[in-house]
Amino acid sequence: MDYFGLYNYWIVIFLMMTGFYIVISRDNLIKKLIGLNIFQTSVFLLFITMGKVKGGTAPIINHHFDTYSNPLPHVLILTAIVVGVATMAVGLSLVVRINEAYHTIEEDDIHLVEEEP
Amino acid sequence: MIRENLPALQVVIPLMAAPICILFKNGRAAYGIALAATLFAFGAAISLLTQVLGVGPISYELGGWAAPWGIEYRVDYLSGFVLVLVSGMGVVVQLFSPASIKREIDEEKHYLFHCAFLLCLTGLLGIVITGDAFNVFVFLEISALSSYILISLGKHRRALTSAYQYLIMGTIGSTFILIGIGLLYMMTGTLNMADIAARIGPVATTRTVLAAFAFFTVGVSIKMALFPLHLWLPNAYAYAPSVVTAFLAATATKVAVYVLIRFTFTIFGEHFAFEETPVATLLMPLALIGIVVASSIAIFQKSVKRMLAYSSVAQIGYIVLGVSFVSVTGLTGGIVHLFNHALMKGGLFLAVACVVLRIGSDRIDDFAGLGRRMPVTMFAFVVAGLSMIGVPLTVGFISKWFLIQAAIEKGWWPVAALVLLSSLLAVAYIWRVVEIAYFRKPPEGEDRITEAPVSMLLPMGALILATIFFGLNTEATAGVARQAAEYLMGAVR
Amino acid sequence: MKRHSVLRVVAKLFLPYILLFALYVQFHGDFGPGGGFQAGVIFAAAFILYALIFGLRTAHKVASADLLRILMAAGLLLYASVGIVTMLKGGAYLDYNFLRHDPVHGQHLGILLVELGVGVTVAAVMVTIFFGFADRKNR
Amino acid sequence: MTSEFALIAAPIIPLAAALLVSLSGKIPNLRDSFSVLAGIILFGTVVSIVPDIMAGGRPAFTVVEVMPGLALGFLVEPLGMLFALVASGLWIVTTIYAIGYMRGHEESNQTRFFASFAVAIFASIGVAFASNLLTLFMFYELLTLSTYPLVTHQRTDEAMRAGRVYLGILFTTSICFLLFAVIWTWVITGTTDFTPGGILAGKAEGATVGVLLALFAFGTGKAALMPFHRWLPAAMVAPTPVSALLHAVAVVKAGVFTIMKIVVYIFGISFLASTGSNQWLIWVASATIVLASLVALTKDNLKARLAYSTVSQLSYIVLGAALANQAGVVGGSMHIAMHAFGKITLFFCAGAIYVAHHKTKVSEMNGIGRQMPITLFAFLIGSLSVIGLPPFGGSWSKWFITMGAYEAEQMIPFAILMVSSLLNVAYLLPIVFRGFFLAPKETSDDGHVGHVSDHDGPSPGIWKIGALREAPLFCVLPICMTAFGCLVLFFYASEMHKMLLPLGAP
Repeated sequence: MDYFGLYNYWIVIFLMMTGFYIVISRDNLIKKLIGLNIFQTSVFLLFITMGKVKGGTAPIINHHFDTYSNPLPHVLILTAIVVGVATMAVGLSLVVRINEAYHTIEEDDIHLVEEEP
Repeated sequence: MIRENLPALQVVIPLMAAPICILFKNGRAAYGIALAATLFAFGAAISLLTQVLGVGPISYELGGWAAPWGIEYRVDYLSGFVLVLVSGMGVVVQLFSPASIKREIDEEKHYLFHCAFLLCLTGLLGIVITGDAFNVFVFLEISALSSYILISLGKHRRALTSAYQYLIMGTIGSTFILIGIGLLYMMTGTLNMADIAARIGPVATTRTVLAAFAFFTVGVSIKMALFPLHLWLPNAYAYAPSVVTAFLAATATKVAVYVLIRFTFTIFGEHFAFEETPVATLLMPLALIGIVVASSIAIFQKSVKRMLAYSSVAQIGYIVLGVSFVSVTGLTGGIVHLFNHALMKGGLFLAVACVVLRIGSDRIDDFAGLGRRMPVTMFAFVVAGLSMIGVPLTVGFISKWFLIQAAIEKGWWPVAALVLLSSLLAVAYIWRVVEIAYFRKPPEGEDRITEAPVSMLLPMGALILATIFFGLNTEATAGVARQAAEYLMGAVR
Repeated sequence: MKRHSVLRVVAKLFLPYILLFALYVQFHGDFGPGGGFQAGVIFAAAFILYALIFGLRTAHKVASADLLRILMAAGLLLYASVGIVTMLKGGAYLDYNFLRHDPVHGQHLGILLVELGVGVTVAAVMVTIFFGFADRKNR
Repeated sequence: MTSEFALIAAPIIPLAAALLVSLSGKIPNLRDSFSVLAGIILFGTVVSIVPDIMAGGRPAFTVVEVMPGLALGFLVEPLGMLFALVASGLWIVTTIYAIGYMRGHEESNQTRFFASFAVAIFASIGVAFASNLLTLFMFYELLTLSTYPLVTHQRTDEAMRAGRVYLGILFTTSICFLLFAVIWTWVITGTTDFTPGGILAGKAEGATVGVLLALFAFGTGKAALMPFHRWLPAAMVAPTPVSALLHAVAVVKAGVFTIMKIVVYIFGISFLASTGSNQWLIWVASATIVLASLVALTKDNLKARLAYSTVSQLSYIVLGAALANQAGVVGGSMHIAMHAFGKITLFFCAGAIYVAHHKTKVSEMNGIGRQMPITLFAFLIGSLSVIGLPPFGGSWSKWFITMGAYEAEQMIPFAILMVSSLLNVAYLLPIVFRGFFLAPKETSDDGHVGHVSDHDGPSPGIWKIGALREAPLFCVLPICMTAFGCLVLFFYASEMHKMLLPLGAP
């Protein structure tokens, strides 16, 4: 099997797991969000990868070329990126307000604050 | 003209109303707009459902592009049914909201509340109506993002951490769904649900499709808070503003269940989903464990909202249980419970919202003596609570009837027994509140607590009446649900 | 930043071109790569650069929070109302063929308006997000 | 008035009464007259159906079809007719008694009490006239709910605990077993209608029948079959009119009625007898009869003793049903009425003694007959009827059940019935004996008992004629009526027998 030929997918999986690991393991709320972002971005790569056609160019009609990459995944990913940006904006603004309310963005410290009466 | 464009308008009207709310930047004007848009959505949903019942599923091509290329909006029995549920709950919650948010949300944020509410409604309606797999993801995120905002509007600072927690979990869930959709697209080259279903046959046994299904199932399980992926839910429900809790509890998780049903039955097909993969053997135990564990946890909660939140986790278990029977009766039970649970849980949360309005707390101990001070509210709580238990004359009974019937048909006695036993757990947690409200003496100096305003009692009363009405006349619920189930199971195609 | 003359000069020099490029990406979207999303972000980038160099107060003079709010809503409304107009003209939602007498012109006009709506909203939202974080300390 | 119209009116009357009672809460006299009036109208309505039933008519009425083939409907047949007659007839008496008791005892929340009472009767009428299992189940649960406020009427911790036991056992059994059995029956047969001859014949066989019967029998927690009888003694904390209603009229009778109805109209007695699945139920019922009687002997609290006596007597009816032959079924059904009159008399007396003298223990009853001769005489009549001695109603039903045991060749249950009657004598008659023949202990001349604390002073409305200290008139009158009823039933038993005979038809 040609495992190495599919190296894009290995990268996707590596990034995905990296991001996921960060989300789970980090205490810092901002770092969590960064992990989440990496996680989402890996999925964008997955989509882009599957849209690639070997030897194809950008999908703009031009009589010099007859093979084009699939444009649809790009369009989808554009939407997904927007979603990602929006998520990040909401997430970060929540963190800002958490910081204002608790004066910390470390999860453990927040728990400590909450346990106080 | 309106009639043939109704599927698009169903989503577009609430979507357009949201920026108009922003334009006005005024709580009252925003309320008027939001209410009008929600009412329109409700009317549209009812009209669509009647059309579907009359002439069969409706298809609408967005932008005039034919189905596999363009985005298709598709209303069949199930989606019509869920549309009515979601928009109907929207109307009830909107009617209920003014007095409640006045106390729980700052005045200058009211227009934002209405805007986020409309966006959330748009997202939920969009998920249900679209026939395009990627569109599901987009609408899922619209509704999710707006619900994070809605939750973070809560007064307590823990609302922020809850919203954050929900954001992390929710984003992971929807990204998983996105991966699933991507892998499906990879194998079939199309995003139209019907088209995927038609083309998935030859590649169904590939590892890619299996992976797609796995990612999708896990993602959607997070979204619908299936045990043990429910951890985000109790906090989010407990600290969100009361009306938001009522709306989300009644609709958001239900729509996630809709997505599960839609994907497993329409796209993957029940043969693939439940025979080729071990999903059935996984979903059912999780559902059952969820029912028992979450109900038990609910008994020990100090906050009524949290208690009801755990009860929601358990009730999701019932719905998923119905789905995992993979029989017409079971699926009917699941779909009916989806509707019924929305009614009764909405009613319960609205009742709690009334209480919070008057006493500013949802701790169980603070409910003491409310049976006398707020008789209408507590009566509503009791009726909806009885429905949760599954007492006859209420909708909860109808759901249980179908679920148990499905279990008996399959000969799965322990499942039937467990469903019945879990009703007793519901008795325990509901009755705890009732006892305190009716039998415990209120603390001194609480005489000024009065009944909630009529503007809140009426919508809540409507829900409670519906709980009883649909418990007696199941034509509109169980009838449509059975049609939807038969359609999904391919009995009539 | 008042003392960083180099930055101020370079920024002033760049800003028109960034804005121009944004407009190019916006209106060339019909024929080549581009469109409202990208254009909106580029436009917002120019504005954010301006705010970084010349200070928030000056930036607010150019675009007040109210203006941004209105633009945000207006862009989305423009998008949605194009769909409504096509409906009124007898087509499906967003079926641009019905915008003009012949479908080709209709498609042209339709995509232009829709992308304009997207561009305006994206730019306004991006700037609003920036302000949302940057203004936080002033409160 | 046609019997269909009467059938529709019957459930509405108590419901309307509940509404009127709660609206007129501020004017006690008006409120209480509403209660009594509704009772009389209801009884008249129910009686008006009787001739039709005797003539073989079966008036029916469907309210709403919940699901296809699953309706909410009413149908009158002899067994339901009997139960409705008992429930509505005794409602009048109990209401009158309750007015006297509640006022004499200055209880709080009387409006809620009478309203709940009316709702409970509504539920009982619904149970009696239910045309299918679903309807029956609905009203069964409504009955549980509507009596909960009555059981917890006093709002003390003890009442709350009792309320939990009450609700816990009745809900657990009905939801876990009864509902299960109902749905199972529906899945097997596709119907839940009560049909003469049963609906299970040919559809179920072997172990299924036995399991179903077990689910039905234990699921009907109100029948207080051991080991699910605990709720009944626990519910004794309620005011006495409630005990009278629960233990004689509505709740427990609804339980045994349900079992009887299911045996006759769901299983069909010939089918049940032919499968032999009823054997175990015969033994459980017999065991309950003896065990509960033995427990009753050990109880010093009068109401607790009567409660265990009720547990024992209810199993007579279950035994009659389990015998699954004509004599057993008819006898069991008759016992519903006979025991109702006997036991309600006993409870009324217990209540009257409490109102007049605040005595609850058997050991305190010495000499009470000298102060309350009417009450204690009625107590004697009730006891004799429960024991089953002529010329009182109880003798007939016991006679038929014993006949049934003999016909079914069940000699050990036959013997148990005999022994049980002796036990009844042993736990009931000593009370009468103490009351009439023993000298009062440590009481002063005016009948004041030393240790009662709260309600020490004489309650309002008590008769004082010389040494007599009877309960209020409103209490004594109903006692006389029911005691007289025990006697009357002995002579009218043949009418009842004639009406019930179709039940045993194969």
